[in-house]
Amino acid sequence: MSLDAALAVQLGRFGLDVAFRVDDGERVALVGPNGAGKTTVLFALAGLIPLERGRIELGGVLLDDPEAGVFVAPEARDIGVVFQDGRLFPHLSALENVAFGLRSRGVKRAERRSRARDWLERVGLGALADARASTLSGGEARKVALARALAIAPRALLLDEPFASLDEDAVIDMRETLRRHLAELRGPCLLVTHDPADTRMLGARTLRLVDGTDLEEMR
Amino acid sequence: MSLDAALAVQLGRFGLDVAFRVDDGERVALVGPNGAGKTTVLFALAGLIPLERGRIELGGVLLDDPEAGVFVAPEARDIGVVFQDGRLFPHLSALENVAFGLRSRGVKRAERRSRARDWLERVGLGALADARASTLSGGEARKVALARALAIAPRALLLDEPFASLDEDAVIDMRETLRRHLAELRGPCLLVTHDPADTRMLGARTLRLVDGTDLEEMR
Amino acid sequence: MKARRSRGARALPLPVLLPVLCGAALLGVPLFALVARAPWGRLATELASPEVLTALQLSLYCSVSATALSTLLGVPLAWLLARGEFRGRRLLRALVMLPMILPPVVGGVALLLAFGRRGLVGAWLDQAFGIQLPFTLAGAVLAETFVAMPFLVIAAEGGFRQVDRRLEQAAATLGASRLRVFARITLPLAAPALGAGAALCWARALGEFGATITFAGNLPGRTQTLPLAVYIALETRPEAAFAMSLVLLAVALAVLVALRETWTGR
Amino acid sequence: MKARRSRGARALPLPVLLPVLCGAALLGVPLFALVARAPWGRLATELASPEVLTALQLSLYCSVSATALSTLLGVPLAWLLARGEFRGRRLLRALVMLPMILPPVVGGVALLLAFGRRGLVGAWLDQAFGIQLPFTLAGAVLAETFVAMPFLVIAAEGGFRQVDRRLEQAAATLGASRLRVFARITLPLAAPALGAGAALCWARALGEFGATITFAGNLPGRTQTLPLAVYIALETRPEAAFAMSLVLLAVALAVLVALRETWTGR
Amino acid sequence: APKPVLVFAAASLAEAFTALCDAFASAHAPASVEHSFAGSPALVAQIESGAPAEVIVTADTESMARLEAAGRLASAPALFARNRLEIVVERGNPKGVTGLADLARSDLIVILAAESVPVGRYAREALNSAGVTLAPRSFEPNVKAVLNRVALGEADAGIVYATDVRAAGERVAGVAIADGQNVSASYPIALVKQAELRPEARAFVAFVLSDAGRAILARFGFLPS
Ligand SMILES: Nc1ncnc2c1ncn2[C@@H]1O[C@H](COP(=O)(O)OP(=O)(O)OP(=O)(O)O)[C@@H](O)[C@H]1O
Ligand SMILES: Nc1ncnc2c1ncn2[C@@H]1O[C@H](COP(=O)(O)OP(=O)(O)OP(=O)(O)O)[C@@H](O)[C@H]1O
Ligand SMILES: [Mg+2]
Ligand SMILES: [Mg+2]
Repeated sequence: MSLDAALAVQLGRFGLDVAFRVDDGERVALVGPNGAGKTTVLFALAGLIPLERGRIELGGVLLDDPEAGVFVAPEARDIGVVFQDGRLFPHLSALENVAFGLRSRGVKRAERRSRARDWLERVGLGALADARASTLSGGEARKVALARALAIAPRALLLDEPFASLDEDAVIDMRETLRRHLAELRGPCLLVTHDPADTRMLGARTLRLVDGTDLEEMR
Repeated sequence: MSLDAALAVQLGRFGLDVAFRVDDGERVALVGPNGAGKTTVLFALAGLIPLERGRIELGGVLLDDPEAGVFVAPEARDIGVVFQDGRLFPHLSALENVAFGLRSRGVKRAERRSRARDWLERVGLGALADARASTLSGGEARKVALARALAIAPRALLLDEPFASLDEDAVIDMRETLRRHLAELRGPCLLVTHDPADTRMLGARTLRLVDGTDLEEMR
Repeated sequence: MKARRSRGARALPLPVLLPVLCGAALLGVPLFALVARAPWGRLATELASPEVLTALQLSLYCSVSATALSTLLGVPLAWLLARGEFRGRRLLRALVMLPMILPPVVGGVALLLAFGRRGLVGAWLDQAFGIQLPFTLAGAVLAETFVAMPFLVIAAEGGFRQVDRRLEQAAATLGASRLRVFARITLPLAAPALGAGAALCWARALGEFGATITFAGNLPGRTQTLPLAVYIALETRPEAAFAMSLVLLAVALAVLVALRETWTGR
Repeated sequence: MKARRSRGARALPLPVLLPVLCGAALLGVPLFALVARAPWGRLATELASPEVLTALQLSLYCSVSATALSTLLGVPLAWLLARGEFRGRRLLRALVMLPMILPPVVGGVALLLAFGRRGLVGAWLDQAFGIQLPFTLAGAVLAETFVAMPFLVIAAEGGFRQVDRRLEQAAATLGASRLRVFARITLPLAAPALGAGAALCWARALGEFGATITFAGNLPGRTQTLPLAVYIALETRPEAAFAMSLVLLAVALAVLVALRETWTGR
Repeated sequence: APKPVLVFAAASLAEAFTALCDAFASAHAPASVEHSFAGSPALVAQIESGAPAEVIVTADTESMARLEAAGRLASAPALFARNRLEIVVERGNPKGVTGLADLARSDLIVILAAESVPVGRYAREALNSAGVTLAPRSFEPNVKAVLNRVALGEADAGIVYATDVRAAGERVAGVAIADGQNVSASYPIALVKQAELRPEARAFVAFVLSDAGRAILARFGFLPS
């Protein structure tokens, strides 16, 4: 399953216009200065910002193409996202947050809860399963967000600084967890990061975005 | 102006019980694993979580002492905070966010705006002064939050991972901006971070907090 | 992370205190005057009268049913107004508010024209199913719903709009359909506004009088709710009417105070 | 970062569509029936009659004044209910809602007992300042405020509660007093709910009838608002009453549709 | 010009009294009248609370008696008109109602006014004297509500005042009630106790009771008292 993207959108003062391709099972690190448009790229891919021009194709399926009048809604894309700003559901417990996505995949309640618990244990938060998300610390919330996105085993993964706010040990653990998960998973993975270590550890190809329009491969 | 703190609070499942002292003009890095209670420490100092036991004294003024029945409200403490989760006012522009705190300090409107603009330029966001905070990118928002806290030149500064989400160049710039600002400023500064580089660059003493109760000096 | 309640109450700033006192006086003094003038001796008598008790029961039954019906029909409407993207949304919202503005008796006549024996829909209901709404309890519920539902719709819509769309987006990327996003994210997060809307709707339905009496009629034991009984009694036995009004207020007060704060979103 | 509007409208899921249609029918069919039966020929005549025009002007004046007064007095009250920490808050909230439940004529009597010439406060107002409220325009505004303000208070409170406290905390650390936090953070962020509350309040005031006629009387050109004129016309010329109701609805519709969406928080 | 005389009158008399006020104003210039029409409970509450009304007109003798008992009147109530009951049916009388006895038919939806309003009491008296017992579907809050419901076809018959049937014109039909069974209603007028009793107020009451006033009332179907 490969990802083909040509993205052109205008958000008020900011214009994004880039094209790239991510092969099946490939990990790409998306880097670049603040405000370059990295998050906007992920949002366009996830369907949270419809394209103005260009097209998005994932595994041969057209997801967005304004010219052809095609737009697949976010909930139908099966693309997992870790948001830069977390976005845990504050009124749900950590466990319910992680289990949330499994429901739409038709997983039964007991199975959902056991899988979610499993994921919370993998990110080291087994003890906080029943804690309301609004009471979690910054780093804990980040881990739950990662678990929530990985738990649904989506066709593609978009991670926006997933390791920010994590303590040093946790960063190492999470990188390892992610690496192992990605090894099982096919499908492309796009990782936004400011830490070169992330790129190295995950063995990812690196794309550097500047000013919304300059996208270049780094070696 | 020195800070003397003995903090004991219970937040549901989590108990904090530590005591420490920060000297006049001293910078202290507060480190420790996720969920250790670092943010809780800052909240107690800022008056956002009242103490259950203990006391807080800043520059000889008692801020919180449940036994003595003293509690100074957050707005009267004159302690600047950069929140881990940003907390920009989404309906205001970047400039208005930075100018917000100056108003309570009796600074006139024109002066407020020019000082705020100045601060935005210092963090490299002069061009985004009129952008609504809700449209800023993660890193941009973080810079505005830092400018907002520094602009009021408070008696003490509490920074909760102020450099998270910043790109590599911006981290270096911001550290430098902060260092220069702190050099002018008296008063204690507490910085929560997971990056040893922050500690080094700011020449800070390091306190490591674990599990809400173990606080030890690191060398 | 949430802060807990701060120690010690703080005094209210004057620019708040002054209007609060004026507002409280404006609402409170008339109520107090009514209570002060109340025929306390009669209160017990009225409360013991089977007619009043029946009317009270009917009032509670109808207002609760009307609130339930309003919630069932109004919440989806509010969601459509808050999150739907279609032309004429503002017009739809304005239309939803019109029953609030219509003088209740005219509202009752409009209901008769629609759901009465000869009404647009009513004639068909009668012929096809033998359903007649006027002079029935169901008719009273319908009339109260007509008058009270707009309050729920508009209050709920305000609440839905205030919910952070970013969370709704996150739920969508997790594969949740729009309906599920609404049920699991928007709805619980808008609970305070929804609770307020339901309370407004219930209170309005409980006090409703004009549309109900015009559409459903006034038969003690069948369609006579307490406000109708009050209105009728006002003509000849104003003291009894005041006593019944106090009963109505007392019951409403008890219910509103007893509501768990979380239910009304508090 | 906010997402923009998605391209292309999506069909409504059935569990939403069905109640939406039922709800719209419940509210819409009676209105439609009223319009269909309207004496269109008379509409022009009524609109041209100076009495109706005066009543319309009075209605608009009173309802807007009542909304302004309710906002002034009600918003601080709502804030206190939402963010105050004191015993009896639930009781206060319930008390605020009582005027909604009181049958309007009884409400008018309560107002007379409080602010009438012989009333608790009214007697003092009369002697000390020579102020008499009954049978004056100010009295009509007062009566409408009494009935309509609770809607604003409760809706606004729901909105205030929904505002993210973390932002209020951030503002406090920047030295903002509680009042300033409210004015600059809470209030603008609760704009949708506040707009909804103001709209509800205005609509309720515009349609108010029972309390107004009882407290302020029914003096053409002085205190006779359009709903009062409708009430009298119902006694004598029902066709004219329907025509006037439609005038009221049309004006309300025009105002509600014309409101800038941002003002009502949209 | 002198301050207008403030007249409070029952809402059901709105049409006739608007005409009476206009006629008085043109006959007694520069005196004029201002009127406030409302339901009896509102009128009573208003006058009891010290309303500045100078003349009060009610649709029943009971409300007036209450005010008199409360010491709020400055003159004894005078009866200025009478009214008779009539059966109101749909236009064309499709159910063929001929008198009070028909109202007991089970194929009819009959409604009455509540007994707390005068017409309801009078209707009860009339039915009693006709020996008819019936189960009305609703006790309407006032006579116009009875009339409107019949006009809309929601009820088949009701008992109202003859003046109401007449005022409704084409919308309904009236069926007379036999003289022996009919009941007549009386309408009282009185001066309200105020600090100053103005001659204009007295003049208005006199005008209503005068032949000119009665002629106007007759136009609206009221019988002389
Ligand atoms: N709705 C909007 N309206 C106007 N400008 C916007 C909007 N959303 C984003 N922007 C601007 O677009 C630019 C790109 O934003 P984006 O969030 O994609 O940056 P980013 O590369 O993710 O940055 P960071 O590393 O700081 O997260 C920013 O300058 C931002 O201010
Ligand atoms: N309101 C609350 N109720 C219950 N537990 C809470 C509450 N607030 C915080 N906690 C818990 O207290 C612990 C400390 O939280 P705190 O935010 O201070 O951690 P932290 O050291 O800042 O962590 P991080 O590095 O992840 O930001 C966490 O385990 C958190 O789950
Ligand atoms: Mg970003
Ligand atoms: Mg923290």
